[in-house]
Amino acid sequence: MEILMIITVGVLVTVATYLLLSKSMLRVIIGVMILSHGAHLMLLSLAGLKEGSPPLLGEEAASYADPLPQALILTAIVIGFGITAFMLVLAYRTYKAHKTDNLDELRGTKDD
Amino acid sequence: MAFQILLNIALALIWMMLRGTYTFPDFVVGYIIGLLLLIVLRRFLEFEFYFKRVVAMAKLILLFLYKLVLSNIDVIKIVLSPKMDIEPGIIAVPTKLKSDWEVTLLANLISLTPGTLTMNFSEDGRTLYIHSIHVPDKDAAIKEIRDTFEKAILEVTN
Amino acid sequence: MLDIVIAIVLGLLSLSILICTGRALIGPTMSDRIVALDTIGINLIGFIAILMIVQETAAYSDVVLLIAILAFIGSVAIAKFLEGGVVLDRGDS
Amino acid sequence: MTNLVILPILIPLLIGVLLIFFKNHKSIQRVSSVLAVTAMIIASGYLLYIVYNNGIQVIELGAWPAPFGIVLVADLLAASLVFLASILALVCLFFAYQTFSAERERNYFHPFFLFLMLGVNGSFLTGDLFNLFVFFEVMLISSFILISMGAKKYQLRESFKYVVINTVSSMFFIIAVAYIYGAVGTLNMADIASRVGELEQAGVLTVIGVVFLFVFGTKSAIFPLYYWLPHSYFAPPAAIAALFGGLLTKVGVYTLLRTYTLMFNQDTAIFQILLIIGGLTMFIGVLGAVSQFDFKRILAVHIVSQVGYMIMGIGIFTPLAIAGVFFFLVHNIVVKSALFLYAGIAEKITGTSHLKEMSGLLKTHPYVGWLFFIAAISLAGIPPLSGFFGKFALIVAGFEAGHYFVIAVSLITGVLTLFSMMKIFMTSFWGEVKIPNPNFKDVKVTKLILPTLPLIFLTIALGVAAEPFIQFSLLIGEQLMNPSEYIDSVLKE
Amino acid sequence: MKTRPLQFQVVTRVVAFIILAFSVFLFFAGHNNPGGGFIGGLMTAAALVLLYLTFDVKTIKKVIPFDYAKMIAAGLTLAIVTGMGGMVLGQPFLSQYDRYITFPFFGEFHATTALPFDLGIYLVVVGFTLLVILTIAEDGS
Amino acid sequence: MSMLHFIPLAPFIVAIFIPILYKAFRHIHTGWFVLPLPILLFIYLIQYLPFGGEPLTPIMETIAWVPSLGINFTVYLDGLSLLFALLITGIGALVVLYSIYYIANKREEPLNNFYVYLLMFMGAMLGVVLSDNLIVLYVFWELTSLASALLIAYWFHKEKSRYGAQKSMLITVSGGFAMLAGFTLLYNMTGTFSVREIIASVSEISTDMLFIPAMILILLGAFTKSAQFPFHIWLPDAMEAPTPVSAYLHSATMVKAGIYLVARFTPVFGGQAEWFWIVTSFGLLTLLWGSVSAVRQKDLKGILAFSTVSQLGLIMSLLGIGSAAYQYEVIGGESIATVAILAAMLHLFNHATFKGSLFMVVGIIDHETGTRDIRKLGGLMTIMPITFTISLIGVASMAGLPPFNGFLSKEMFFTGMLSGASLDVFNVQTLGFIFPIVAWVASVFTFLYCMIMLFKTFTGKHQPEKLEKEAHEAPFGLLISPIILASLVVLFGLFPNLLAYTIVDPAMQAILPGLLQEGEQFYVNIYHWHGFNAELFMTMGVVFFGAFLYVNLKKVQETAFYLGERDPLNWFYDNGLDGLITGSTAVNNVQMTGKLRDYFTFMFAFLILSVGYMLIRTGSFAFDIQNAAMISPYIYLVVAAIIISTIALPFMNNRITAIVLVGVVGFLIALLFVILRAPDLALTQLLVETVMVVLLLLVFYHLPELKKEKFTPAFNVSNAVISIGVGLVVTITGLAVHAFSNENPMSRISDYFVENAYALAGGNNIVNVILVDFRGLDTLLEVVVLGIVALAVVVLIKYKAKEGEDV
Amino acid sequence: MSLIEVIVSIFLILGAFLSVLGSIGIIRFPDVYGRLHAATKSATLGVIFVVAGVFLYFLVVEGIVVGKLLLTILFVFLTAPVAAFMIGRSAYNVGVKMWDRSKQDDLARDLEKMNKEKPKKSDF
Ligand code: NA
Ligand code: NA
Repeated sequence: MEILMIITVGVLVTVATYLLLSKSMLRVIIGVMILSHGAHLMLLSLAGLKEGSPPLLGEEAASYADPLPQALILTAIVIGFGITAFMLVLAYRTYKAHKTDNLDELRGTKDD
Repeated sequence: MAFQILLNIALALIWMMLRGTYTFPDFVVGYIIGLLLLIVLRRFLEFEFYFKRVVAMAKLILLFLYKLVLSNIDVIKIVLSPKMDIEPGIIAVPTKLKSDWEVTLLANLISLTPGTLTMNFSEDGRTLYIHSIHVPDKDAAIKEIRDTFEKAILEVTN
Repeated sequence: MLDIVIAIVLGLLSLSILICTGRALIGPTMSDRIVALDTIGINLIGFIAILMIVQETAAYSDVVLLIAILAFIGSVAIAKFLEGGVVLDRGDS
Repeated sequence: MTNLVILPILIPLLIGVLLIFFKNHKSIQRVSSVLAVTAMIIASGYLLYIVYNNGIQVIELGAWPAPFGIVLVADLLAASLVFLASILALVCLFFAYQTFSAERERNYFHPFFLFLMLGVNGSFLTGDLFNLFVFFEVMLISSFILISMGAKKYQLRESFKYVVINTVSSMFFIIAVAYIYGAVGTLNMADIASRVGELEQAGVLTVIGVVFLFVFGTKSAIFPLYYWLPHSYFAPPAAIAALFGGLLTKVGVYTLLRTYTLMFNQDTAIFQILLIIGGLTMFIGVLGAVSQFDFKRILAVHIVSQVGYMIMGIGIFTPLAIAGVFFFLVHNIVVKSALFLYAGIAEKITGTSHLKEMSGLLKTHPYVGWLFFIAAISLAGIPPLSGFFGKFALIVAGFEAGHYFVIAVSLITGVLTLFSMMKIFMTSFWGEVKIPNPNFKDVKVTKLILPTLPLIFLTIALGVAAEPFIQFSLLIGEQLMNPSEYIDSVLKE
Repeated sequence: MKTRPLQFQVVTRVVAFIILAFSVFLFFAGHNNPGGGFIGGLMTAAALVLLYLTFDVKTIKKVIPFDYAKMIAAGLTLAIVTGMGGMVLGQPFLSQYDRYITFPFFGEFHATTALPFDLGIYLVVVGFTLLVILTIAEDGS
Repeated sequence: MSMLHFIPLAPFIVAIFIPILYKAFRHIHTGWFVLPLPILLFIYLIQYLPFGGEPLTPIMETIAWVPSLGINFTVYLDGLSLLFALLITGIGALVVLYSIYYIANKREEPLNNFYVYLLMFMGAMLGVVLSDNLIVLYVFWELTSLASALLIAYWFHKEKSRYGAQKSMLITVSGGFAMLAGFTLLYNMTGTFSVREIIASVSEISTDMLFIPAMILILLGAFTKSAQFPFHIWLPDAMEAPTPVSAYLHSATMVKAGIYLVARFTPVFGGQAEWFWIVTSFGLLTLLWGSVSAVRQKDLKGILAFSTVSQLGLIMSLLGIGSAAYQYEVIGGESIATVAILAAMLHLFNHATFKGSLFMVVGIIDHETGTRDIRKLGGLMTIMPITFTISLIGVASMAGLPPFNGFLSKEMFFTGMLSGASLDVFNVQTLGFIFPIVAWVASVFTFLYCMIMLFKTFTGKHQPEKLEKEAHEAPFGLLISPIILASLVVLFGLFPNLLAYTIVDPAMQAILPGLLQEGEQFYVNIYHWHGFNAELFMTMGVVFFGAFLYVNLKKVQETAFYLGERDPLNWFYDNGLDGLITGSTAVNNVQMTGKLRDYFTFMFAFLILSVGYMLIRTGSFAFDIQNAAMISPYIYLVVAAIIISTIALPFMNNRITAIVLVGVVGFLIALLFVILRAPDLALTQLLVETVMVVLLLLVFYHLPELKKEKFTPAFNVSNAVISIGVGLVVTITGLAVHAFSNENPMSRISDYFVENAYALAGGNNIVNVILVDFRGLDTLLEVVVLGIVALAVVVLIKYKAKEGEDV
Repeated sequence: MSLIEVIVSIFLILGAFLSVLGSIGIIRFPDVYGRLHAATKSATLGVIFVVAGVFLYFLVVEGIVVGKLLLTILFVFLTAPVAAFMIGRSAYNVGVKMWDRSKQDDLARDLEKMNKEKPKKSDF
């Protein structure tokens, strides 16, 4: 199971990287989002995916899934959410100011 | 006002369902929460309600279920038929129903039943535009709706 | 016995999701994609509900309801967006 | 004082939040900010005093024992950096008051500023790897908005790149945390260190160490991960640029310092990589500075070069080298910020930051000129200013460890640094008087200079009276090279 | 001719209540079941977003006249002050206290400082989501 | 702190008050406030001279400065440092006096700056010669460079001044850095920065691998400072400085710091063949190049500059040859090599006197006529008789004519070269014969430029129309200093032995310690008449051929070497700087393209290479399927769906489709969270994803449709390679960590949470308990992030700064 | 296998079957409006069956009343038609063409009529 997940992470990271290398701001942002999925999944997988109940003590199970990475991922998701939101707005403002979403055209000129 | 109380009770019940415990304290907590929500959003509640037509409602539900089964069989037939031998179209259906609630109920029911799908409303909300999957005869289709759902709803509300 | 049924049902639901994914990818119009997406959401509800039986926990009931809610909001939002790009009307014009 | 360690974090947090309520009250915002930062200085100064006398201070947040809860750890390094950061914050704040429009202050500048300090101080103090990620994010998001607020075309364009690159690096931070947690099952840095110690030279740990190099290397702007820096640090006003240029990359360097002295200190291969990167960073960075003809740009690119020295010092990895890194770090925080402030003053006077459009400032504004000059030659490592001793300690340590080549590179870099600093002085301060801003005489320079004076004082004091600071740095070098003290204080063994 | 999404508007009124109730539930369920301040807050935000989707921004502003920036500040203040509670007693920042309080009629209630802390988070999340969405929406084109 | 410490610090202390005095007493020339200091210091230093014939006992005083790094402010006064200190203060006093009349007290003259720089230089230079600690020496060394640059650019509105300042600074500071490295290497070998202690441990370190590198690095410092070939190019451009500065720094003192350093280190490196050859040959080369180049100059100061270069080379070469003394026994204070050191010290002193006076004279000419161009000058002999007389004395001394002091040291220089050629160590027999030849040729050219200087200025036709001012004799104040120096030239020419045991012998003892028995002195007897020896014939030849060349000056100056106006070596400097800027711009342009894609390419390449390298190096590849949990088939389906929809993303050319697909991936990840038993995560992911889609839609309505990206095939390949590379590196490391953790199972801190969530924190949802309790700080900060973002969005959208606002 | 398991199984299979059929409809119908029919009816009913089955399972086998499942059913009933309505309406407004064999379009007729009666404001 872990191996399957780690390979999935690999695919996510690969595609994310590919998107990060593109010209369009939207694609880049999507790349960041996909990369964050990969990162979260990696954290979950490497913590060990032992068979067990969700980490709810009410379930009174013999074993529980590792709750710590879940908490960490939750924090990471929230932070990623915030940052991505900011990035979106920044892209939006940048587009409005520059009239392009093509990063190749956002290189900047010598004189500014 | 009556509806608001009813809605409040309904919210309390929903609360209990959410909690998965069905005790009186839970009901009271749910009722209080519902009350708070209603206070916050009271401006939406510009409607009235008549609680007496329960029987009519039951009839309506039965009708609906019946139609639902029929509609599904209908769709299945079309979906699985090798050739799609249908003539779709949009028809305008004026309704006698008065409140937005009734019209909405009608629209929902229409959408969930055979071959028809509410697609739009006129500005006054009293004409429904319905996409029908197979309209060989437009007037028959309109009549069908009027005789079944609209009538049943009118029975509930009047 | 129930295990087998569940396996079959999960398979069927997966198949259903897969078909819808196909439509979501083919399009051709945006509306088609939203229809497909909405349906995927609806199927997902069933899928997770069944996982509750598999993992013998009621903990996912929240997830089930949540997906129903979000699928609705999502579909409506995209539909509104399609119409004019204005997801939220300002109400002052 | 159980909670002393958290005060440098709590003060800016609480005041920053409360100031959101007072969006439109400029004087309340100003007074509160100054009070908050002053309180930070007092708290961190006292903390440093306590740490110096009583040893490493640890707070277990929520009273949960380490390594389970989050701990904040103040050792000499962390405490002194927090102290310094707070001082710098006050300087920049006063400078900002002289240069900022009311409009900017009304747009939550003060909360953002305080949150940035919260992130910086937290990054220095935390003893938990994931918590470090979180503090980083607080710091980054504050920096994102501070750098882009105003929304000029240039700002937006460069901020976008800045944000994306740093965010991607943060994602790899999570991946790196995943690796570490997967390998050793803990997040507490002291606990990681002790567990890594038990495992002895496991190759995987070294690999993870390199992943961290990518992450922290991006934050600290090493070659070839520095691309986000030069253009984006050009964007914000001087007070912000000074704070960023002085402080932010140093947080990255701090983490590298912490990481490689505490956790990944076993495999020398990493240190070789650090040496190579250090050399490349300082050289490529200074080439950037050589090629530019803009006041702020030269300073911005130059940050990279200076980071290279520090990376080299970590790569040398002896107590003296680490002491040198610390001294250099402190020096650089002081001097770099000062330089950015002078760039701001020059821009305020002339209305431009392009070197070729202004000249003769030494004639019209001799004090600005000479203060800049002191900072500039200090940056170039001319004795007896602070820039010399950090570099000197690194050279001695580097030769002792036999790293002749990289030291040679560092000396050549020193020459080029001098060249680029002289370029500014020659073309803008010397020469016939030429100032594009016709009203330059109305600019009240004294008020602008005043906040910078503490920094100039520091760079002179750190050089002329170097001994106590050097002793202190050596103490830090010893403390970092013997992490058992840190580990024992945290894990209470 | 103008058309009107009548069905949508009417159903939303009902559905919004369900969602809001659900969000409150999720918030309280947090400590023992999936949920908590963050999830509850987002759910509330989702319900509000649905209202904004259905009706126009101006109408909703009349109904829910919140200053979301202040809501965020209030949430943060609440969370921080809760965390500081223990400091008065010489405990480290963020030390928690909990106690079982028996109310007449309602029965035992588990009062814990985690609750106000979580409430702070809830407020921030709601404020965040709506402030961001509304700010962008209002900017328009 | 002793009085000796006070000597180098005193000028700095005075300098602090100069700006105040300048402001307070505008009508008084600031120089008057400065003048007493060098005089007092000079008088104070004089008393250390061994007038009674008793050998000078070195004095050493220490105060700790940065003892942790081995840096102590140790003042060491021996013959060598005393000689230099006297020059610095003595000439310093004269220069200050001269400057008072040279630079008028006018409103636009920033005299405060001038004297602050000058005092800074004086202190620094005294520091250099009085420091025993190498780092302290270095500190002062760099300060002299700094002061020099500032003085050169005193009139900084002039382009040439700035150029000269930059050039001198770059070259001398670079040399300083090299020297610092050399010092540090010595420290590495000996563990001390004290010259005394290093000399004491020479025998242990001379075989060290780093010994020769240290020597070369230190020589780099000395050569750059003392304008040795090919680093001399800064000195002519330094002539943009006001003439008092040229007289003081660029002829009498600062440029001799390199000489001082070589002399100081002779006891350390003196026994080495490398030292002998490098110092001697660079000295001779400089001597030759300087004298030959001086003939090219049309500017009087230019001639003097190259003359200085040449004379510095002369002294340097003598020190080189003299270093061979360590190979010989010294009998009766004399050996074949010591005479070279003797000559060096004597000439050092003599040069300071005659060159100082000449610079001042040139300053006077410039001051009174408005030009220094020999093509415009002429016939000044009658108009400026006193000036002419001083010039005559100076030039004659420089040309090596009797009875002036220059003649004495010139003769002794020939002696030194001849004896150098006859040494039988270091394979001197192979090339040693060149030494006297070069010396002689250089002397011929020296004679030539001396004639040019004197005759082109003072004889010939006076052309007032070419001058900016009407020429007349200088005011008396301006003449005092050159007269004093010229008198010294005459005095020491006639009575050279006044210097012998007071100045020269103590200096020699400092340069060659350990060669003498206790109580012995070097044999120093300086006299004019040596008999008809080789030296005398050489001098006669110089005069003859020099005169011959002057007669044929036109032809000489038409040779290829003289066609260019500037020293050909400047080409390397100028093009080097241009190349540096072009090159660094090129390097910069390759990387700082402004394209995010390029940045990421570099960054990811680094990631792949570094992590990949470390994976291979540590052999960490591992793949462990043993402990893997069982996988149900539907999980494969979900994973397949995730992978397919993810891979489809880059191919989406419709923004809405792309956004929707992002939502799909997010929902599927949430599903995976359900499967992996993380309900809280699933809920969060779902909610976040939905809000995110709404945000994306809100924002991207305004952004244009996605375009199919057109890259060149090469780019496509590189993008693909980098993406796959990053994916692989991340995956392989993940797998390795997984396998590692199975092999080395460690307890996880989360066990504690499972055990204590309810007991200690009263919650059943462990994840939530961790969030609000065990790791409450994370959560608090995470919402802080959200709060900041929300405010940031508001600011970003609503606040637009005006142009030029908020610097 | 107990009776309840059989009943649950029937619910589940029926639901899954309907879901698949709905999806097939989404693929097979020629235009978006037709596909909406399939989605709103079959898929919705399908999922309701599945959730009801799961509800029954927990109710009887585990003895838990998972009210949220009932709430889900209610919610889907309420919102599925609305979602379909919104999608259809927007598709029409955007101008997504109906299948070429469609006969009738009253909406287009009415829209045109109204527009003729009330000239646009901008014409004034
Ligand atoms: Na300029
Ligand atoms: Na002439």
